[in-house]
Amino acid sequence: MDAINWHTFFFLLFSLVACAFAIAVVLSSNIVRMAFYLILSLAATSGLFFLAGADFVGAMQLMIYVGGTLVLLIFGVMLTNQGPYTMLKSRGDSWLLGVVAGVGLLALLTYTALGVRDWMGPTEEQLAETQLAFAQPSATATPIGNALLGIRVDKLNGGNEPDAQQQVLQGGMSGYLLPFEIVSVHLLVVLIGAAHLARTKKRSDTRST
Amino acid sequence: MATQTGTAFADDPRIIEYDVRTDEMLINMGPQHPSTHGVLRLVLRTDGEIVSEAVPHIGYLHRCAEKIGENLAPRQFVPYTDRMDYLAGMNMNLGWALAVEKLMNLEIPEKAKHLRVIIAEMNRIASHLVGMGTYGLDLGSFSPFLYAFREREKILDLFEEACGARLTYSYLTVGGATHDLPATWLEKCEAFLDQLLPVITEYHTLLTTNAIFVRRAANIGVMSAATAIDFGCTGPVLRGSGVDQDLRRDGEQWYTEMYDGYAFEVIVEKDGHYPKDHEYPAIPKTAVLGDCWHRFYVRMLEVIQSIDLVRQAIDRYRTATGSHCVPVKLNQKLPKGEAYLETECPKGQMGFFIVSRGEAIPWRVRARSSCFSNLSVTHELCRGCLLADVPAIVGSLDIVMGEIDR
Amino acid sequence: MMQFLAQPVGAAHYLLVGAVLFVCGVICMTTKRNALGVLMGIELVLNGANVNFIAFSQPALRADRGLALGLDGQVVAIFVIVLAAAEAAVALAIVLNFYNNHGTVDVDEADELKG
Amino acid sequence: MSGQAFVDQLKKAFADGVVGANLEALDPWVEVTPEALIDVCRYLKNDAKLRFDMLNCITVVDYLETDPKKAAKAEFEPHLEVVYHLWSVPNKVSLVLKVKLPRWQNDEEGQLPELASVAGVWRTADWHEREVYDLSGVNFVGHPNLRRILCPEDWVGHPLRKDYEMPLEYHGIRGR
Amino acid sequence: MAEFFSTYLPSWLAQLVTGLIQCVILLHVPLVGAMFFVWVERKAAARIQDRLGPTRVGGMFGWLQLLADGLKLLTKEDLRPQEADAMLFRLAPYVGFCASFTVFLALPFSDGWVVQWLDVGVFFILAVLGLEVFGVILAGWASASKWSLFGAMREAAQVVSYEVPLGMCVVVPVMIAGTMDLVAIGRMQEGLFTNWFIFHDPFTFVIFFVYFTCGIASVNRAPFDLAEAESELVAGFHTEYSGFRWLIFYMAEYGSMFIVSGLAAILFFGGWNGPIPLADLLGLTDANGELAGYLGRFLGMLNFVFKSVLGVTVMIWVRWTVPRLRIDQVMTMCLKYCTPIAAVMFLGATLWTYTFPGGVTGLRGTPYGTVRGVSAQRVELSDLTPATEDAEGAAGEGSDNKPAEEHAGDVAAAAADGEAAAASTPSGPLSIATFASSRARSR
Repeated sequence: MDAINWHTFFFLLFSLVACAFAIAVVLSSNIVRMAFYLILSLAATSGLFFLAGADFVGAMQLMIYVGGTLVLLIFGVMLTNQGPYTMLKSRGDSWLLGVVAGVGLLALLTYTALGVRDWMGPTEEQLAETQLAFAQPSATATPIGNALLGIRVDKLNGGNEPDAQQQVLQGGMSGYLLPFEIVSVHLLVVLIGAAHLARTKKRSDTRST
Repeated sequence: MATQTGTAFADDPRIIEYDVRTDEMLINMGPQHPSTHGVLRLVLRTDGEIVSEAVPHIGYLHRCAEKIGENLAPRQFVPYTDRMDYLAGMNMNLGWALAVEKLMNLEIPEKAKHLRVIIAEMNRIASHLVGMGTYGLDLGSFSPFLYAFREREKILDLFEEACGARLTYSYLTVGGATHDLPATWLEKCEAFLDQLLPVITEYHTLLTTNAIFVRRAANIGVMSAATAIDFGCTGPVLRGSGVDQDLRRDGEQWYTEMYDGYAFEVIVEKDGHYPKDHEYPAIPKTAVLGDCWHRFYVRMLEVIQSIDLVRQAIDRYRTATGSHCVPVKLNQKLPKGEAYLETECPKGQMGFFIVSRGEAIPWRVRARSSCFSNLSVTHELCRGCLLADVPAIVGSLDIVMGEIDR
Repeated sequence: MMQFLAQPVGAAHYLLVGAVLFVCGVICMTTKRNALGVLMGIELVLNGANVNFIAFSQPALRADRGLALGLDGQVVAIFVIVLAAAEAAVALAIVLNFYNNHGTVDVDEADELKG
Repeated sequence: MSGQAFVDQLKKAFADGVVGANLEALDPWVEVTPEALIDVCRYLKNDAKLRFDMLNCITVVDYLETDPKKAAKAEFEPHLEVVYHLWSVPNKVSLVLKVKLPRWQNDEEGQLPELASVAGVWRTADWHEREVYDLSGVNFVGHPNLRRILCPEDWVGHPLRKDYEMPLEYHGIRGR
Repeated sequence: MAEFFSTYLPSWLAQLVTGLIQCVILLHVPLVGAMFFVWVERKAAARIQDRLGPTRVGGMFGWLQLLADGLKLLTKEDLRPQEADAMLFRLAPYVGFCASFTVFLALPFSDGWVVQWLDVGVFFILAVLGLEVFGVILAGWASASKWSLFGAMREAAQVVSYEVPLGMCVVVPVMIAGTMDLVAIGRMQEGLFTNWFIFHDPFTFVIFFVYFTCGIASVNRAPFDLAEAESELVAGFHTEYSGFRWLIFYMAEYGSMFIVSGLAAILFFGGWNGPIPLADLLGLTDANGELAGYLGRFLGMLNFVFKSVLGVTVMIWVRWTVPRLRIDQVMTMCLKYCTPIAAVMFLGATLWTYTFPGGVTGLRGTPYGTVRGVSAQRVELSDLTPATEDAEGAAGEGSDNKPAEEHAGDVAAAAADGEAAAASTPSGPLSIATFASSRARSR
């Protein structure tokens, strides 16, 4: 028996969970169960992130996506969860449209994904190196933090000479400082906007109907 | 009952805005709910956490005691009064005995009167301790409940020694009491009182002045004096709203003569202060007269007041003359007439009404329950409060279902 | 099966997972009548995209190491997550607002902008 | 104010409404007609001097001798007596109001006698009148929510009536 | 451990066996821990309430009471309401428990004794701990009981809100340490107790109490146990549960309590480091051989467990003392008090660290005995280069993908925060200390 490649094993595990529950989301018509399946699917996806060495993104996925966004979503489900809306059956024509578009898209994406030889994984020679790369704990938090603050540690790989570093720094390498700021402002705007949208008018206006 | 959805809610000026339209929910709180003090059932109409209407449904413990009273001699009816406010059986016994004595125009000996004061005030302490403990429980604090029961156990031990029963005493009966107090009982009682007084201070620390407790009880369920009177609220509930009334001082001669010469002040707020016999914690700034905190506080102060009264009564009892009772025959004919007498029980004013047509068995017996009136105000107080406030408000009314349903 | 378990996986395999998530999201968006169901579809789509970004960011997953996105992939994935959160908040606010005014979450009935 | 002066004052205000008074009884009482009840109650509550602002209790006494032997000797015609116990918090004075009602409206068995509700005067009367309706069977006209309160809603009969008989069974539970 | 097995088994099987053993051991932490805490809770509550508590089962102190409780719960009927959503109702307890259990993967019990050494340990723990809410929400919804639904809604609102201040509190020690790696954070507090982060500056001292408050709130203990407030909601989200499923909820709750306390111990109280470096004084270090190092770590684990249990005991103490808050007060507490205080403390701690990089007292950062101290040097640009091939190689040589193994630990940690590990390179002229963490560990 061949040795089990544990990375592959866990990849298979997580991807099966993620895909199976994503399909369950599509097939279920009970909104609360959909939310539950979505949680499992996204949690498994975060497992894939961890597997691929993106620890920080994986933890972020768990915290913000699963722990924040989905709680919000479930909150919405509970607030609007009136008897008839729990089970809204989809229509036949939209099913047809969705499946046709989906299958076409899937075929296209599969073809594209499998089309590039280099994407199929490391070559035999690279195997040991790959094992090593996955074996060591990945340090992702600090580089990402630095990148968001404008310092691209990974771009400094080129050389250790002070001149080269200085050149890179002075060469306008701002990392992701600007997008980071934009996202911050964006979040603030969204926060205010969402609060304003969900905030309701005086009782008398809506209740009188 | 308002059948149309949300009428009570929409009309309430206190609720001007709401965030998300959620449909109103009818929730059944009780009769098997942990914090409804027995088999009370509250039907809550809620919008999210906000309660728009709380309708009490009672009668799960109804035994038609009044009908029973029409078929029994007054002395036989005493055990049934025990089962009304079963936390203060002695006070129920006393109220009934006094009403019958009023009808029979029966004068009881000096010694029996002081004995009655001792026993009735001791039972008031016991009842208030339970009220305090369960109120802590309603607000989520478990330990004070057990402390309160620990002290109450000692009172029950004393009662057991005096009459043999721990809950349904039938001790104070028509004509006095069934037995005299046993030897050394008074000493034990005094020792208990000495031990209880400092403990009360600890309860004040645990509950009365606890920051969370104050937040939960102060300015919740505020009831004005006018509302309290309008709804017939009595006892600590009435005094908590600042109405100066205590039947031990203001009642009929038949009752107040028991307390003649006793030094006590009615526990009611005057000018932002309660009468100070001991060092009491100050009234928190957020507390408003008539809120849950004040009702609770009045009870706490009444415990201390009762300790004082028992001490005075013990002194008088020691020097009193006469017997502990005058004999009343079981089939003694009642004089023709009607008598209504209210007494100040721990929960409020308990009244007994007897109509006699000259036979040994009364023609009609009526028990006016204090908790019955006190509970009827729930609907008014719970409007617009939060769900968590409902137990706080109902708990502050300190109800006993046995008395309400009779 | 055992044969596959012994082999290392590559970016393509991750891309396949991403594709399945993406397609499920798309189908979800088209078929669901509940507005929140549509929202869930969007989340799935964004997640499918994220899987791709992460897959491309890891050099060890592909033969041509140097061409990996590296940190960029991860940072973009983070932005996607953050923006998805923002999008969900706004969408939810809109859904709740719609529910307030119309008492339904059925998107088929949400046609008030129709000319 | 002495008892007699009070009764005189009341008689002056409600000439025909006040039908009787007994100041010698243990609890002195005043009897009023069913028609005058609500006005008298309003007066008693709102009068600046009297201020009977608390209603303690409403009782119905059923005067009916069920034993035919005793009934022959009874000194009363069968009737209901509604007794209101009032209390004045400021004056610390009590008062008993009585109203006589027929046992059945128009002497038709099963027709509950009617009386004006005082729930509008004292709000505590709401529950007390419900209890009286439930147990003694008096129909309070103008009551906002006259339902049984202690007995189950589908209970038959009014237990505190002298001629009440416990039902043989209630939802399969043996009664007698 | 994997090396030990790999001498007898093929390497993949050795890894499987190792992983399974670790999982089984770890599973016992929440399970046995929950049983132990139930007993502690019963005993503590009894003492607080002037009672004796369990005294009979198992002889002294009723220590087997918990087993009796468990057996009783196992034999109970597993009830399910007619209207309940069967699948979600059955699954919900396990969702909560899984979240609670998963957190233990990243929680170091001693120096390097952690199942999965994560660079983002703190972040991971917070994230997964937040997932426990799903068990409660689903249980509440699936029970088809209005009380349960109320509990679920309260829990959802409360936990999501409290994640904000909790995260901000955690960020302070993380910021001081400059890493989210829990093992690294623990190592930085070696030496005397003055090196503990709670004594780092006044702001961390304050923030610990905020953290503990928020921690109690996020694991739903009194006075924040609104989701199961028995006097209001009967039993909240687990009203309809009985027997084993109910037990699972409780295990999850006690597991979370342990995690929150454990996190507090690592972030503020030095983790496995005692108030005085006893293990170092006794010579129980890796320098004196593998066994000595093992014993030293074992001492550290006892230290850590003691601190965590102490935290749990405080939670129990609080629960049996104070009344419960109302839902709006809980929210006020979070949004008006905890969050702003945490924000201000974060700012203060940042300024403090920037102003006094080496601490105020001379004690901070000075080695004590053989203690590997924390030096407060500024990070130079060259430090920011990723770990060199040497470091990677060293990390890879002796270890498989279980860096928790002791001997690999040191080097692996060096690789973990690689930018600091390669501090030997001469610094470049451009200092960007303000951007980077002001504290780096040099070993």
